[in-house]
Amino acid sequence: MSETDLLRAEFPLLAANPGLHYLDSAATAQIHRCALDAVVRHETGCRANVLRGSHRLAEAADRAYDAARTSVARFLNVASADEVVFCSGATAALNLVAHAFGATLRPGDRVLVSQAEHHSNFVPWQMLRERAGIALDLLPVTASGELDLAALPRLLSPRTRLVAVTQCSNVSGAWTDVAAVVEEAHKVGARVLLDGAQAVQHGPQDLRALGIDFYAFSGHKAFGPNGIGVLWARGDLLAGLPPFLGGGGMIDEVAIEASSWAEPPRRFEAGTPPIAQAVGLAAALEWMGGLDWPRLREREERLCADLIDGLLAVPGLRLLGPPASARRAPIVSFDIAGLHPHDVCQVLDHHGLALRGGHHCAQPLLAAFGVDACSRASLALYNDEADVAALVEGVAAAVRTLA
Amino acid sequence: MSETDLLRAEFPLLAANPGLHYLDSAATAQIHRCALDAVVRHETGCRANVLRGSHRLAEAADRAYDAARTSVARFLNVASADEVVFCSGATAALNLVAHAFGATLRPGDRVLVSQAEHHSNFVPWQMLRERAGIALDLLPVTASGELDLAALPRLLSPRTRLVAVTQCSNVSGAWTDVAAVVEEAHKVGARVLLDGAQAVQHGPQDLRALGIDFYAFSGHKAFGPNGIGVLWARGDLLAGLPPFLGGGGMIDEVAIEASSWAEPPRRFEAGTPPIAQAVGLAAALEWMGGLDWPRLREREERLCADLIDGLLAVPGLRLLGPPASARRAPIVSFDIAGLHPHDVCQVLDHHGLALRGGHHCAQPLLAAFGVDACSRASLALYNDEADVAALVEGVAAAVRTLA
Amino acid sequence: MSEGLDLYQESIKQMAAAAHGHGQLASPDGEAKLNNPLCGDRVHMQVALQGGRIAALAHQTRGCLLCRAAASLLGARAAGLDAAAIDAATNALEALLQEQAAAPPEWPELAMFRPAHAHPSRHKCALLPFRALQAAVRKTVATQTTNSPGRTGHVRS
Amino acid sequence: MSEGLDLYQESIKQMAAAAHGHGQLASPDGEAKLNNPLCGDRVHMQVALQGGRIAALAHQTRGCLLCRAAASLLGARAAGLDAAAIDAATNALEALLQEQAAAPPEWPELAMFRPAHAHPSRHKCALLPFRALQAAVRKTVATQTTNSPGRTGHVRS
Ligand SMILES: Cc1ncc(COP(=O)(O)O)c(C=O)c1O
Ligand SMILES: Cc1ncc(COP(=O)(O)O)c(C=O)c1O
Repeated sequence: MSETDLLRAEFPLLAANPGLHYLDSAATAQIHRCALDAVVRHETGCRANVLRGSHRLAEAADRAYDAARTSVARFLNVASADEVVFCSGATAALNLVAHAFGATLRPGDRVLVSQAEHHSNFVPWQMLRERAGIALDLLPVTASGELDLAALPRLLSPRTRLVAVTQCSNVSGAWTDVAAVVEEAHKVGARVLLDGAQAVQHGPQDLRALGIDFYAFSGHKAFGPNGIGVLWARGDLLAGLPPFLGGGGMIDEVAIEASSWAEPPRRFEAGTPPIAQAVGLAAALEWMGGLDWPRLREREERLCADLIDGLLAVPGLRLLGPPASARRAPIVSFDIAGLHPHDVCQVLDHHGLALRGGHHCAQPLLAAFGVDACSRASLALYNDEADVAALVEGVAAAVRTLA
Repeated sequence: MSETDLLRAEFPLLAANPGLHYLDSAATAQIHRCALDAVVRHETGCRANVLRGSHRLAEAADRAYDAARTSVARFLNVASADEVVFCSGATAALNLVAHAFGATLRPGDRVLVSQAEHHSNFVPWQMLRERAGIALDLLPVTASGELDLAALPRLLSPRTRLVAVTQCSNVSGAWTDVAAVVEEAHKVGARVLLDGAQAVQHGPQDLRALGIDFYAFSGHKAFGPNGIGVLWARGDLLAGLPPFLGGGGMIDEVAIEASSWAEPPRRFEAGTPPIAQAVGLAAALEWMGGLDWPRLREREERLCADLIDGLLAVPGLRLLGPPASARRAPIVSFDIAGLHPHDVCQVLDHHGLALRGGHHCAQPLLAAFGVDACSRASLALYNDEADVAALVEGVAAAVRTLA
Repeated sequence: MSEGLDLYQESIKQMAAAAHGHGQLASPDGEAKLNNPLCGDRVHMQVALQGGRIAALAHQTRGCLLCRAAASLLGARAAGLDAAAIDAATNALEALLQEQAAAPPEWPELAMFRPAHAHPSRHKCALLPFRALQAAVRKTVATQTTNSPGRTGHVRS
Repeated sequence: MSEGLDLYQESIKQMAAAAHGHGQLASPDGEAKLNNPLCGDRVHMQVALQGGRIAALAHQTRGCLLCRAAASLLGARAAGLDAAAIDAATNALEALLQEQAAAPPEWPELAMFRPAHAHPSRHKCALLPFRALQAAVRKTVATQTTNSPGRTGHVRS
């Protein structure tokens, strides 16, 4: 068996569907066996609420939940597990920042987002603008969908409090030059929030090296369970933010007249957290931490280049993203003149190829590309040459079927 | 095997721990086998993002997610599955109301909560008061912790827009006379939000009969997965509310200048929802829907009465809640003069009894009882006479150990 | 040919390509814009009514083949029908998609959408133009009823 | 006896019951209030310092036996110690709870908390009075250093 076959065998859904070409990992990556096993083991072995109950199950649940925080901190290479806030997903994490950090902004303060953002890192800032009277600035994209960093200096001002950008576009696959963003943003005293949703399935992160202030991602895109996500923020920053949601677990003391708040991270985790999901996510991240990423990344990049080459041979096909030669993630979006992506993806599904067609929750970026919808193939570590070949052949078949 | 033994066998954790007396279901109920199986089946059989992808897995995931909504609607006996909003838990659901409905309130409007509320139905309203300049009124409790409904009429005013109360206290076990609350509240035009977190593990609900406007509960207290909860609201009401969180899936159209919102329920479900957890919750609720509830409830009530009788024989023990003769849920909190609940629960754990000692996220209610913390035993359908006997004996042993 | 994917029969492709009714009316009595937020499909439907019946119809449709075929079918067939007939056709299409019901005798062309039964995510694509026409007609009737001097006729604005 | 639960040895119970240092100082130099929001335990610790050493200490403690025993132990033993010694004792207790380290020779009584090693949820209970004392001493030293005319002495306010 090839290395990829061995990898696929560790993903129950892929193992059970040998004929499936799963090319929709940017929407949801398949769950690794160890993550599912960890959820089941937790729910059948030490299911209890956290928040320091003193019976054995509760202690075991507390321990498992704390350990999950430590695993996340290790995966992100951050200073302390106390900087890790568990949420229900990347969207919840981004909204948390828009509310908690947003509450520290004043009318006239500015937030800069890019036109490449997923709706989850765009709409919360539009809503903050309505709520708080801040101004929202837009970093444009280049013709290939990359952030136009040349425009950054003139879009930043001393009133810019936050630059919120994606680490990797879920449509174009373009990686952001984070160091350049951080350097410019910090010059004017703005914080940097990085939406890591698309980055985490391509390997562990080194947030300390990136020098950012906030980071968000989802478990289901990191081979972990659904219903869990992470907000990371620098400890000093987190300590100064008010809570977002109110409820059990986030308080210091509740009195009828007023309440006071717990220290981070609990201040930002109101209610019973997704405990089993945190444990499952930790298992996935620990597993990822043990892989040979330089090799895997090299293979992902090669497959991506092959895929782009193969697709560009299809008449009328336009690539929506940087060329194969660019530093890019294996997310390949395309438009075929005269064919609608729903129809294209429907035919591809018929050939065992799971792709997604639509606006991919990135309407501003699609507007920049001049399309309403597109087809997207996204590769992860379990994809191989056979998937790429099947897709190139499948697209040709779709053109024949639909023409 | 007794009926309860058969039931216990359906709960993997209880089946694996025959010596355990699990009396902490008010914090987290154990997960039913069918719910866990449904999660695993979903994650290994049709894991994909929802939001109408057209490949087969995505269609299967959409179907499963829609079906879960229908199961919840059936469990709650509500008019339409479109009134069911999936959240990460009861706390998230309550905060959603505090933000979305809260956004429709004006300074000077009033919200009435009770002193029996869990922090999750108390703190969000304190936070709304700070945010929106509303007034917060407090419905007092009687000496046994029941809502003092005699005080209700004078606490309501034409400015009262919402009455937010628990259906069942997580400390005292008192059931709220919902009909009386609804009648008075609707007289002044106020909406009624019912916190059903503690009610759902005691059987299916009939929200139409209750006549309320909002309902919230968590999956992990209904024998379902962790990380999932439900907000139900009347369709006409939901249609008029602005969204709370922004992101993928909740939009109609995103443009750079402004965005517009999807119809309910999606308007309130930003980002990838907890799909597998919704499917697991649906399995648990369908299972519950097939049980003989009059019988189960009768047994829960009998066990509760026996437990209260047994405990009251312990010198210095005080029951924090209505007497056994009252209409109450099998949640039995108590204080033993001179002994701290942490110590009591620690000794009980040593005897295989899983109870929780602390403030149970209900500091206002505990203040009304004049204590900082208490011990709580909570019974669910898998508890039996042996659990009750062991607890009565265990408490006596704790007194001996700690005296 | 469709290589075994009967969703894309020639009849669907031809109907979509024909784009009957594509365009805009000079002076519509009413219109409706509907979109499917999950996929970005959009239909802008305009109608002119005469005595409660569709005198003219035009649409601008951006969407997949199913959506465009459905819009085109309406462009070809909806003239002369009243609100009740449009509702009946919409219900028939829904039944056909959801329960594989047969196409009604008045609308044999609906049969071309039957293979979509197996693809629930596509039902909305085919239904969108029908719903847009329903909305446009309903709005127009409502306005004309309120604005008209009597209930028996109406004045073009 | 403890019926096999060695957490509740007589030494712990007696130490808690003795409640050494329970009460309030008439004129404390500094104080700290700490609580454990997860369980509601509270310690209000007051100190008087003399030349950087604890001259007097009083506490009001609401909590479990472990918390009260720890507060009482400090009430009995902390007089005469400086900030460094209190820090060392706190670290020793933490190591004993977390890694089953031995009690240091200066604080043999800490051994009574060793059985709590097996119960992580209770570690904070025993540590709370120590942390409160650390905070009270640290705050007092900081204030006295800033307020004092020179760095060698201090003026009672
Ligand atoms: C770039 C990006 N940001 C944010 C999100 C939102 O993640 P989730 O839907 O898991 O909350 C996604 C995925 O949908 C994404 O691709
Ligand atoms: C009465 C009540 N309301 C709300 C909650 C909050 O539920 P969750 O923590 O699952 O969000 C709880 C349980 O903790 C509860 O008992």
